[in-house]
Amino acid sequence: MSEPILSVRGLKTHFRLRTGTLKAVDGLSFELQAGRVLCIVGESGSGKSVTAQSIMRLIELPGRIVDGDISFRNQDLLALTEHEMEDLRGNRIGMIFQDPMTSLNPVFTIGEQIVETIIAHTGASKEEARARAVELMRLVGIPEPEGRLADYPHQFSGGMRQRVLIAIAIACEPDILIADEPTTALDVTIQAQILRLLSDIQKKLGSAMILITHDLGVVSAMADEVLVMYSGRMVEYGDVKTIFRNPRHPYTLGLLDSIIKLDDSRESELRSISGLPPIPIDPPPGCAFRDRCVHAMDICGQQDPPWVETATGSTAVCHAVQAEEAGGPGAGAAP
Amino acid sequence: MTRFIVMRLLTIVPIMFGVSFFVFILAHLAPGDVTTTLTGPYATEETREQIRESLGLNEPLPVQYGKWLSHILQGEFGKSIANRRMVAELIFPKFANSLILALTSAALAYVIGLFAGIFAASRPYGYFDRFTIAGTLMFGSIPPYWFGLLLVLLFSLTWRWLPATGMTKIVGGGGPIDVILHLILPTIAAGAAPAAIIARTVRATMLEILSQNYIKVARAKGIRRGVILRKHALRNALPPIATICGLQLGYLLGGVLFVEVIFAWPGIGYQLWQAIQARDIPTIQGASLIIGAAFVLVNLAVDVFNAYTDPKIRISEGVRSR
Amino acid sequence: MLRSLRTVALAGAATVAGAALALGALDTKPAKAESGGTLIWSIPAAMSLFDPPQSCGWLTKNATHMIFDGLVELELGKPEEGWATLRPALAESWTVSEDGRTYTFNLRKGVKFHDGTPFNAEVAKWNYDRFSNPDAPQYNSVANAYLNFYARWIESSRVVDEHTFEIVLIQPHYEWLQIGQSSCGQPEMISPTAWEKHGDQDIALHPVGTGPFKFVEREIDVMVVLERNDDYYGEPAKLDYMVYRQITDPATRIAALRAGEINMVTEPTWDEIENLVDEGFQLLLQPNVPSVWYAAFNMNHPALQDVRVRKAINMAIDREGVAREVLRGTGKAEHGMLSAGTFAYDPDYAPYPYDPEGAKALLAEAGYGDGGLELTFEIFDYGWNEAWEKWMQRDLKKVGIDLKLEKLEWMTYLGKWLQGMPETVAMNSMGWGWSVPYWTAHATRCDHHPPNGINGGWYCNEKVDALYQQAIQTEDQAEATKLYREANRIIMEEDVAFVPVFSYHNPIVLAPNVKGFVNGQENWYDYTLPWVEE
Amino acid sequence: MTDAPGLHSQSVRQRSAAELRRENLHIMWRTLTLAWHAYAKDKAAVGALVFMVIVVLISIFAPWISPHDPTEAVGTRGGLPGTDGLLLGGDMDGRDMLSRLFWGGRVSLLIGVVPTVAATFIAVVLGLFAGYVGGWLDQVVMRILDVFFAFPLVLLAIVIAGILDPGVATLILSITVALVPYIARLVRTTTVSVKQEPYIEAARAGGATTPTILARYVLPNMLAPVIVYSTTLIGLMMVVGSGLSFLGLGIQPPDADWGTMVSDGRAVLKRAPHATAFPGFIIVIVSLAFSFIGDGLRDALDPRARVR
Repeated sequence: MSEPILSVRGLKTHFRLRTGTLKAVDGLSFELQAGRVLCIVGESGSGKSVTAQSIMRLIELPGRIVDGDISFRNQDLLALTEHEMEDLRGNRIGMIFQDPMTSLNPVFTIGEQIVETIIAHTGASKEEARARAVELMRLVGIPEPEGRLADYPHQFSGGMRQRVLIAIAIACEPDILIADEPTTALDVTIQAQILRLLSDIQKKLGSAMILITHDLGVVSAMADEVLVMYSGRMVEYGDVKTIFRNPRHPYTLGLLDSIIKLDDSRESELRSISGLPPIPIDPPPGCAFRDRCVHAMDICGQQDPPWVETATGSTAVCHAVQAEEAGGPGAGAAP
Repeated sequence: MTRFIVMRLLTIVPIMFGVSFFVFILAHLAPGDVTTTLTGPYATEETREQIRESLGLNEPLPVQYGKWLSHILQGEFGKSIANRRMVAELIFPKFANSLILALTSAALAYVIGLFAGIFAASRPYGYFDRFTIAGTLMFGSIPPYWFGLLLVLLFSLTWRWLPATGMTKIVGGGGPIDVILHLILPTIAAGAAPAAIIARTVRATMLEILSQNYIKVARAKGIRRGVILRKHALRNALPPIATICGLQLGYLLGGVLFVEVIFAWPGIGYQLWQAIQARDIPTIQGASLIIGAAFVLVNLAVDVFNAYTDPKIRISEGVRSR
Repeated sequence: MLRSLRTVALAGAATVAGAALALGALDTKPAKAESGGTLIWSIPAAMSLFDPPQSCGWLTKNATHMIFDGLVELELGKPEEGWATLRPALAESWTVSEDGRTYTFNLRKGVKFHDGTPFNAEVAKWNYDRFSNPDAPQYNSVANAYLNFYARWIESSRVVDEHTFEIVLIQPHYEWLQIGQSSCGQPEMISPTAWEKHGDQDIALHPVGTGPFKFVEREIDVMVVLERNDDYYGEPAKLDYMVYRQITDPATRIAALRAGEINMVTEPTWDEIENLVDEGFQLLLQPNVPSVWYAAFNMNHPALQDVRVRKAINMAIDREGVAREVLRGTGKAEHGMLSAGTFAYDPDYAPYPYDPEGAKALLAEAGYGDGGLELTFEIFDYGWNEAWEKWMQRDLKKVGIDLKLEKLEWMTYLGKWLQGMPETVAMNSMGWGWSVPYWTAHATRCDHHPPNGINGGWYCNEKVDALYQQAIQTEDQAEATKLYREANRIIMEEDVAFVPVFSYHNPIVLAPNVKGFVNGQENWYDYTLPWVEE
Repeated sequence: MTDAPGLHSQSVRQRSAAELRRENLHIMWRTLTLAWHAYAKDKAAVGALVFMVIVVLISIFAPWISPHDPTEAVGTRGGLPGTDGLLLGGDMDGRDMLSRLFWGGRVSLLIGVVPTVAATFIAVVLGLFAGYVGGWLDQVVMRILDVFFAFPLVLLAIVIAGILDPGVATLILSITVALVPYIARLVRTTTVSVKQEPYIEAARAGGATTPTILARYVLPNMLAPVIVYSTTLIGLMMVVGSGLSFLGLGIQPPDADWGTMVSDGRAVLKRAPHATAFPGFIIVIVSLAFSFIGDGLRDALDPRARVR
């Protein structure tokens, strides 16, 4: 494989709250190849969005990236000045957020908000930027774009707004497109349209994409690689086919069960994950999933789980998987 | 937009009506009787009664109110009972004096409040922010009559830089420069609390707005931090900022009584206070009404401004598209 | 002149256009001789109307008696004399008839009002008719009300010739002429021509008199400016201008004085006096002020019906303590209602030396041995932080009386005060007096119960009334003094109707460059005497 | 924590009133416990609370712990701290500063807290209905408040002080009246914005009645900013109250609150600066404490601030 366009190593993003340190992302590593789609999956609060924002360096106090490195085209993003980073954002890395209703500034016109990005990064004239904006709006499927440049966000529906946001994110044909649950807030019918649009654009531009979602259906449709997160940590990472066919981590397994169950309508084995994920404020050592895990062992509460390169080619972070790979007792995760 | 302004202008009518009504009621409810100063301690009840009669104070309140209102509507404020001056002649110059002080104090409060608030919000929980919070609390809770005196003690008495009282020098004064010199200390004293309040509001509003999604989007677009602050955030913070600024200006226009007392500034607040003390009903009513009107007008201006800056209202008619 | 200056100040500041127009207009000449300058006094409250018979109050009198003259006036330039006596003003001389009823005034010739019109007997009668003759066209019922205490004695007046004016009283009254030297209602002469011109209402805005100062301008609740009348018939004033600047806040007044923005302050607190004197300011005191600060008992109050309680309260007050601690040399303990500014005053009269034990014993006799007596004391908001009333509160607490101070804003207070005390109120406070001893009658006469007078404590003793009646008909002051002292003794020792506490020596603090100022035996001063070196 | 309460609305409809009440109580209790836990982790807020508890205790027990009678002159007038055995010196009448500060807290806290609480209560009711019901009622209520905004407070205070007897009660009443419009406006604005939140719509769609929506969804979401605002007002009100006393409308001698002590001390500013400095300092510290408490409360009451 060629050199990854983005590689994240040991990323830790912590929030120092009055109530303690929230370890929103605590040791995350992955790579993204050009033109590929990486899906990050996990429940709310598992640190997916924080990961995305860490890559963009959008984390604000009291949050801070405390450790790790993020390299984009062999460039250490964490070493860049804020100005250099600003030049990169929206230019080489574009981002789409989950709530289109609140992601547009209500007091500026749609046109102004697209044009602004173009001018900031290309130094184009107003007219050029405007022309480009029209082109972009057409590209993302907004009808009669010329007439709608002067409209304000409140005159747009949710789906249309998300299209505008996509237009903004791809305005400079970025190398990486990060989409943070881009369809969560939309109607189901619109969701499919937007995902198709994203997929089309990603292919057209040849960008790499990080798609954050909790919808495994989306993952199976879009992803090349999958990264499963739980409580700020990676639990499993690998090729989408591998993971879907052969999930190793008990959590991934649970996640997949909950959709497979619908497909199979197998009512015999209702395996949903009981309980709630812990909020990782000053978490104790050990595996965060252990309280909900059917395979929990004593060691899970004592030591952080190890990274295990599984035989199937994925990476799982689990004592049980390690034991299993080593052929020891207590293995029983696989069907 | 025009429709909005017209509608808003129409709401002034009931407000001013309400203000006039309450002013009237309270002025007449106030205990103590103007005839005690008008006739002195040896007057017989007959004489007092006669005076009340001649001033129309014996008529039923609704009749008095009706008469007063119809005079006001004709621009007639009546005559001061206590000193025989025409009320208009008495209060308009005082209001002008208050206006001068209010405008300088408001300007000071706006500049300090806005800059401190924005800067504090741009680096939340930093040193400057903490400093600002402490400062706003302190200036918000310093009794103004003490603060004013402290300023006088330092700047007028110890260092002898600035005059301590009044609006002009009594002997040989009165030029613009003289007035400006006399303005400085009262301006600081009157502007301190509004500055603190504005700073606090601006900071809170900016923090709230900076946590909005569209700010994050703007950052993700690669817009420079300063531009985000100045353009995206500030523009959205304008309505609440304008509202608080308007409120403070209205409060200052009402004559900051304590500052006017401490600096012997001949303003409308002090005039009203004196009129209240003399139970000079026409003056009380006139001064209260002008203060109320100023407040209402400032509020109107703020509302129109906010409507103008809010595309939802501005675009509500006309362009409403597709 | 000055008026234009002030207008320019406003316009200038508002437009920041008209530059230094203002300066130089009031170019006071460099002081060579002992004259000139501008005296600026910070007055603590608003002045009343500038129409003498309709005006009321010490403050206002300070300005009006400079603009206007009466037939006679108080001699306020001789502070060494015990009390202020009358001296000629518009009347060069006067005589009182044998029966004490007819006063004949020989008027000064060639006197002109500030508007140039002459003063004569016709004018004098016109002015007296304005407040005493209901049939006169210029009659003003308010003026009559104010001057009631003076006008009620007048039977008739007439013009004898151009320069002779005669007033006949309904009964002999040897203090009548000096009673007119009160501040609330002033029988001083205004110009009938000005009155014709401006009308009975607006004349107050256009004061035209014959006095040593002319009215320049009055900015309501801000200041009053007078300038010297160079055509004054008497000894002309030395000051060029007299300015009364209203500064309500006591601390601000002192600041303004220190900053040199005013040069005269009255009623400073003891603390400020000591500092100011240290800093080189002049302090003038006047021990013979014709007023006493007192609390009046409500004779209708259930607990106060017992004279022992009233007496005990008088014994429980440490008056010397008030003089020493509250007034700090700016006042003196008083035990009677006769003030030091009157001829009947007895400086040695002290029936109530501080005696808390005696007071306790008396209270025990009256049934309050274990305390439990709760009394309401209505007081008014005044510049010195209610210091002496608080002192009373403390002293009474020591003998088991819980004195509740009820502080009221002045106008509310005045309204209540004039109505007399309801049974729920035990005492109220006041500081007042005239330069004649007859004043006490106003606070004690049976026929002066509200609403017909200011006897708000409902005191009544016909024996006392008879003594007053006799006193005013006695020409010999030594004889009258005996009568007044007897009345005072009955009021204070037999009936115990008041708690006189102290007299205030009207401290005046002046800038070092104010010269020749005299703190006369009144609450208003003779501004023709001082000058300001500049 | 972040899931909207509206998600529960489906089931709300089917419960009986009693169950609902019980459930409400339970939710309230749980919210309170959670809030307290969140609050307890904020050191500054806890410190401020402890400080205020001490201040309140001192005020309550002032009669027993004051070294001297606060109305009795026990030292030199304006004596500096340390003289005459007085820790904080004497005031301009020679009364013990320390004892007066102890006693002054009673009145100061009263005129700071009571009007604020009362006005908040009234304003919440007014603002909530105006903001939620909207339309005609909203217009009327807000315009009436506008009238009060435009109104000189002093006039109001004098009239109230004249009709009633002057004193602390009067002071409290006039400040309360003056405060209502300010808080009501905030309540109304917040209510209007909360009203537009999707979970309100969901609750309404789920058949929840207006009182339920107001009590269960609008009120809790609106309360946090209002409580924070009100808490910061307390310090300010202690000053406003003293201002009215300064005008002769409030506290009756020889009682004093801290603000009046500052005002009275002006007379001896040069000789005895401590007479104004100590009470002034206390006012600032107490307002600071209230502000910290307000911050802590916001964090505790606002779930977003708690977890974000």
